[in-house]
Amino acid sequence: MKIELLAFGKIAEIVGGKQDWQDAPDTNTLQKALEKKYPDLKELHYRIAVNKSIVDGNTPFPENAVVALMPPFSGG
Amino acid sequence: MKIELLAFGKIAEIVGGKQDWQDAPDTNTLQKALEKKYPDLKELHYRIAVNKSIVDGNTPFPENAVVALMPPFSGG
Amino acid sequence: MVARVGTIDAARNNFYMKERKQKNIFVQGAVQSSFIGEQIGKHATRTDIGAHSIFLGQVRADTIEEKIVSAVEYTTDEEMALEKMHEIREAIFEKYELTCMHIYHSLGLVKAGEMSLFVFTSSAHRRPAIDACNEVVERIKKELPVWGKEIFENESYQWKVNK
Amino acid sequence: MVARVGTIDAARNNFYMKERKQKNIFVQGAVQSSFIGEQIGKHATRTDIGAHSIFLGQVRADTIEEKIVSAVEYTTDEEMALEKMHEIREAIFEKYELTCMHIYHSLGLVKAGEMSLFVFTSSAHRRPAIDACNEVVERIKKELPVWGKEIFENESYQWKVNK
Repeated sequence: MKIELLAFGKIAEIVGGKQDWQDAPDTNTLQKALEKKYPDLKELHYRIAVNKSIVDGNTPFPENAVVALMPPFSGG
Repeated sequence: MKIELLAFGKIAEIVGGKQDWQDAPDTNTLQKALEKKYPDLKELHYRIAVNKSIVDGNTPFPENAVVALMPPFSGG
Repeated sequence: MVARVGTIDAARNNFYMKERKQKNIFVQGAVQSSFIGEQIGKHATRTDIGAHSIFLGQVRADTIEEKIVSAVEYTTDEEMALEKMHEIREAIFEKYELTCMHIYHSLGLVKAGEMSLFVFTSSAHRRPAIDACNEVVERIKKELPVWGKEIFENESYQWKVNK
Repeated sequence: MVARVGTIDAARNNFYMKERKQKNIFVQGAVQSSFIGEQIGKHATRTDIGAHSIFLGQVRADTIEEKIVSAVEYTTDEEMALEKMHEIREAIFEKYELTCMHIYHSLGLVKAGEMSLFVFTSSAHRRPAIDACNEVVERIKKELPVWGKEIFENESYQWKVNK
């Protein structure tokens, strides 16, 4: 199971730009792995988008999903 | 008791432009006299301003008052 | 151009005066879009402003009993209208935390498709500008002694009624 | 004149089409006041419009912990943002009787005093234009995946938080 991970805003400064991520079948597993690798993430609010749609609750990833970490929006 | 009478909008077409008016000590007396002279006025909504302020209820006129007949506003 | 610069300074000074001076809001004929663009541009130097709200009233070519409106002719009791507008302006500045407010209303003939009202409010955050603009428009429609005569293409007319 | 009539017909057709095309709202850098004036001018030929409502967002030189904001740099997930904007646009056209709606949002650097958001709604009567403009602004702030980085005069920065 491979996904493509994107991050935006403040989160991008912690986890970096676009990267491949292995062995994450769903959002819960991914978050745990991410917060282990980047402990600063635990302090931050962010939502997860799977293939351009924001998801709530634990969500399984389709094969080759594009998964984006999105801090609170601040456009306008 | 002399007043100066002004009218605006549709009312001005009925009573004409600026004119002096005699023997009207208050708004009630004036309205009766006006509606006798211009019966079409009875059908129309209008408010009365005395010296640039809209009045409600019967209002006595100060000497040389400027009295304006104002149909509903339609600016904007 | 000199007159314009004067106007900006006057507006700034007015803002800091507790008692604002009565301003003329009336312009002869339509409000031009180029004028609106210029007014917006003038405020792009104010770094304390975060939000502008603008309302523009435009004359519609309504069809009324098969006749088409080609223009609206506006008349007013100017002294009374400017006094009322001053009262509204003071109340709005009291109620909302605004950086500035500009209002222009046409007198005389405004053709269908042209603009007759321009309300422009600015504030640090968006709610005061938006709410003040809305309230000013409602109060102008209800309280300002201005009358619009809808002139049809066949040159007959009727007096406009605000909703 | 012929071109104008064509544009009106096209716009009317769009309005009645259930599926509107996805539009790009993003502009590189600030939204210019001259562009806003032009956009307003373009609608002055539409005699079915009676009211325009405009919101402009401008970058403020806020002072945060003694540092002054000199610019905001905007980034987005463009594909996701344009899809969301399309969804918002469809919902707004469904809810309000609008003649048209135009939205522009900056990407990249916008300096203090420059504009980063331009929302422009038009309708026959005033309420739909005003209410739609207001709702679009609120939804953009809450739902559009755009991030603003406040850059201070000393070149440090912080990520903006919408209220």
